[in-house]
Amino acid sequence: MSELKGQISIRNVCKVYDPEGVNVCAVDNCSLEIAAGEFCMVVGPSGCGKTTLLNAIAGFHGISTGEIHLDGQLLCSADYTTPPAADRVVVFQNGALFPWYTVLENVTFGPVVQGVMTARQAKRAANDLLGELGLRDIAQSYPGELSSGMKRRVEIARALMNDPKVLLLDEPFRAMDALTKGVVHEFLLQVYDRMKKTIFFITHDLEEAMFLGSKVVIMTTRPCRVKHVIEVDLPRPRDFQTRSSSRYLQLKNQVVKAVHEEAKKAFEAGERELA
Amino acid sequence: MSTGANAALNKLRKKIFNRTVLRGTVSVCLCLALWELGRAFKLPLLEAMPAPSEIFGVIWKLVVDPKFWANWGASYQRVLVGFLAAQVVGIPLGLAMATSKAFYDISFSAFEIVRPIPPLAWVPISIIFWPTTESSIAFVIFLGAFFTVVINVLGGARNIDARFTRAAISLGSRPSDVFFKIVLPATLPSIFTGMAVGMGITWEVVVAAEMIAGKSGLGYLTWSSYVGGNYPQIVVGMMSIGIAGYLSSYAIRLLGRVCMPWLRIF
Amino acid sequence: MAEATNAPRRAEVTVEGLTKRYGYHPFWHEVLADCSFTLRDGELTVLIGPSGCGKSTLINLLAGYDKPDQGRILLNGAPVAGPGSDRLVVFQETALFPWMTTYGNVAYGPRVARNVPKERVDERVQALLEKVGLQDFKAKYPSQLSGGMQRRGELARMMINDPAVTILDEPFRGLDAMTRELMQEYFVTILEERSQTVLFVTSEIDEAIFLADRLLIMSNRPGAILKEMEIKLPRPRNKDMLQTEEYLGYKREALEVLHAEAIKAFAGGSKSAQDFLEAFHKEHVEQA
Amino acid sequence: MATSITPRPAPALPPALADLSFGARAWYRLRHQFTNPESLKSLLLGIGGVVLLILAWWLATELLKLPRFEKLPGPVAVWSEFVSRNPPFGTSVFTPEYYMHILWSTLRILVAFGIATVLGVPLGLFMGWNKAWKDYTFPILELLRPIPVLAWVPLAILMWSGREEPIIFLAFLASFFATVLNTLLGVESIDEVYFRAARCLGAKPRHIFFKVVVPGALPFIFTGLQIGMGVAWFSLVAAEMLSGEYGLGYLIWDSYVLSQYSVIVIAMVTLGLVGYLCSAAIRLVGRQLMRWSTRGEA
Repeated sequence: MSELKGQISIRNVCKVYDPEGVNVCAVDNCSLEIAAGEFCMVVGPSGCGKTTLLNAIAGFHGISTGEIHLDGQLLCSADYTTPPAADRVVVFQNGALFPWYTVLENVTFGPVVQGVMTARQAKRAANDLLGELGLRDIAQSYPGELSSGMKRRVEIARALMNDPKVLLLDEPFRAMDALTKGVVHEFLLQVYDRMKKTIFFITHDLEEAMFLGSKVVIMTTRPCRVKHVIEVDLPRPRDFQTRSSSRYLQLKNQVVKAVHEEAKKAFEAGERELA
Repeated sequence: MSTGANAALNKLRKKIFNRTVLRGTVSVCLCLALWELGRAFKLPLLEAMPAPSEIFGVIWKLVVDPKFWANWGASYQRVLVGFLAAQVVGIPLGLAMATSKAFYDISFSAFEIVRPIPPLAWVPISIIFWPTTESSIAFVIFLGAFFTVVINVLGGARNIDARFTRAAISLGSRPSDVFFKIVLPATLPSIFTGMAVGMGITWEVVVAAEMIAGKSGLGYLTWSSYVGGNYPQIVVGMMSIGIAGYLSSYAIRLLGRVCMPWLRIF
Repeated sequence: MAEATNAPRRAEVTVEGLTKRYGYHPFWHEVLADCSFTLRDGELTVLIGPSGCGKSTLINLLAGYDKPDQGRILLNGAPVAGPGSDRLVVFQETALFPWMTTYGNVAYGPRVARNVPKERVDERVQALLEKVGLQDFKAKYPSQLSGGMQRRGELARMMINDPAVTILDEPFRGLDAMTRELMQEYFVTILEERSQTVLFVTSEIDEAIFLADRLLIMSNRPGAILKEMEIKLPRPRNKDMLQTEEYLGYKREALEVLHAEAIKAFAGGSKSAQDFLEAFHKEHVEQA
Repeated sequence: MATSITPRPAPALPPALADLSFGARAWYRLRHQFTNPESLKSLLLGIGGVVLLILAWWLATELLKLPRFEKLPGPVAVWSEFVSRNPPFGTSVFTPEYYMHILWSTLRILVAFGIATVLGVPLGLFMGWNKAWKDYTFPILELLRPIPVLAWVPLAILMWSGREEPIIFLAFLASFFATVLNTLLGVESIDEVYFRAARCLGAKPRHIFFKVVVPGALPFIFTGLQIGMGVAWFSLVAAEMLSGEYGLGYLIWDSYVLSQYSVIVIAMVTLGLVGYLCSAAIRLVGRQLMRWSTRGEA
């Protein structure tokens, strides 16, 4: 593999929302370096502002102060935002496969609209990719006909089809039960081992973070700030056995307590906010 | 001054002076100008229409004329009678159809056969049947709102999440509790939807009925202006109908907010 | 304690040869076929099975909302005729009445029972709201509460009626992972404290073993009880137990049975069974 | 350790009944309808309800001749007119006039509804897609919408010189508002996430319009078309009653003026039937175009 792309550096980013004249600080002075080809997990309680950060990288909205760079190029700063493009593809929380297209049409969507491939080329390439990922059988199905695990896999395939520098995943496995999650995790790990993309993965599930990531970034609750960064030095390729290795358990014990505390705080803060 | 008041003022200012409002004002003004010029420059379609400037003159004359307001009163009275009758008959009927399967079976097919007939097609039959014009107009208005009300109430009451009724039964409710504390509040949103849609149809029917057979009311005013050649007054009549209809729907929305506090917040 | 009732109520539910079909010949779906089991007095029984296997149908029959085609349900030896306030269902997601405040929801049971004086009702509702930590939210409507708070509201509404048998139908469905975990711990403390007859229905194996005194594994359509397992993890339970060898043993045993069922479910066209099958394949077949 | 990500092959579908033909299913369904006591009961009750309605009508108008009801045409009179080869009032299944009226009304509806769809759907789509478009057009729409379509009658007659144009204009107007507003609602109901997904896959505005906005709004568009069809018939009847030479609305009014009361009922029932068929046709087209939503549920 040639040199890796997709190095992200987030420098002193703040994001302030201004709904009805009341300033709400979603992200506060957040700095983070993600090396090219790194599998970076961002963990924090839901609603803590992680998604704001991801949206800024994706280009869905701007930031108030600070800068975000991708491979040395400015992605966004206080007065500039690069619009969304196919070098940073997002996989969304509840899935965003177009329900009105078949799996094949969904996967070819990117290259065709960008004009980098003709429809026929895209179809061939998509068939190859689907075959490689073991999804060929369902190419003609509509998303509504697939199980939730399958849908996420297709969505990851749709993102990969664009050969992005960075994959942005926004709690993609949120609504799944533990067993289904396990399968999709392995799928993602194998995709990562094969393609070595930079992955920015948001989750609130610590187990998931430890199992998948090379680096786990733990965020504080609102305003969102980096609390801990843990390097997960478990060997790759990983599989289910990794979860029972002593190193894994050791690392886990190390962080569970700190995070659980933060989670409880967020949970209670959330309830207080509602009161 | 206090910051709270300042913030509120800011909020208000933002609400009034923003791009959306500006654009809306621009386009409405442009349309008015086009309309005005259409008459002067004899543009197709617009040529025959009375221009806004002519209309303003008529408005001032009408606003001070008590006969004009009597027409408002007449239309509102018809709407109210027909509409209320439709609610009084329609809501219980819809609820009865939703709660009793036997009654639903026996009445629904007959209901569905009659429903697709447009309400105005009933006008002649209604005139033949009822002794006075007024009562026949009221009957057609009633029909217009009635079908919508029944369909909405029925749909709402049949689609209540079974978990609610079942939870209520588990918690020890009697059938009357289930009806008054569960079915009724759960159907309320649909009842109000039905009322809002029914109100729209009611005004359509009132206008048509007054044009065809009326001796007073805003529809009659509009039609008689046409017959009498007072064209600007037609537009004033239309505007009055529009405003009157809007006020009625607004009243229903307001009532809905009062009756359904749990939908108010989110 | 608010619900200091006189003597602990005994409740044992026996289900014998329950069969239920929907649709019409030959297109009927046999949802339950000859399903038999017992809910023992004071025990927390967890029922687990692949999705769409007829768990909800079984609950409807137990609660009396529906009538079986064959078989019978006995509560303390007497057949169950219809819905009654001795059995209470806590539904999937939440069934708090959206048009009533939290207070109104919790007070609903005693209010419709009409045999408790108003002050007494108020006192009990207050106490229970405090117990589940919703005292500050009693004037809020359910849509204003977070998912976890809604579940606790349900719990309070259940406890005020103090049913002899409580049936919980996947109550944590739709919660995110963290809230779900907190709720599991919360429910287990409350249920342990009450020690009444409880049937907890779920499709999550970890949740099932964590909560259960006894685990019933249900087969795919038509549903029947395939296996009963006694879960002998010590009480009070905590999440650390999910790491023990004992727990893993239980999980393995249950998964074997579920796997065979999922194959059948998948063959029957169930989408979610596919996920399960793959998961099982990864975790167990390849491990061997 | 296997490294392939291939899912296990799907076992063949065994349910014995899955491959029964459509005809066989329909036959079983029909048989069930007549053999199952529950469904038989509701079927019979349904038929009973209709019979009861007609019976009450007959009793009130023709047998008992109740006061006021005696003036209304009864079912026997209507039926004998309807199937007579030589009808006294000139309208039956055997007279060409009957079909002329239906044809005229249907043609007017088709023209009005067609124009409303061709103009209304794109306008609604643009309004939902582009904020500026909506800002400029929506206020005008909102100002005109509360005015009942039938209040436009005099103005329509003034604006259009011919006899046909005002009638078609009124039907068009009714259907237009319903179409535009529902289409707009449809676009606004599309989950924001689809727009974001399309953008980060590199879609340009025109792709977003044709590949996200249009298919995403389709369910609402068809709801709008259904409502539009209903209100088009509604205002057509009124317009035909006020001015017209042919058409079912005209037939109703003309028969009233000529005191040929049984024809009124024939026209009313025909109107209901034709209107119902039009809505059914739209539903059918909608289902064909949105197969992705029905197939997903299977």
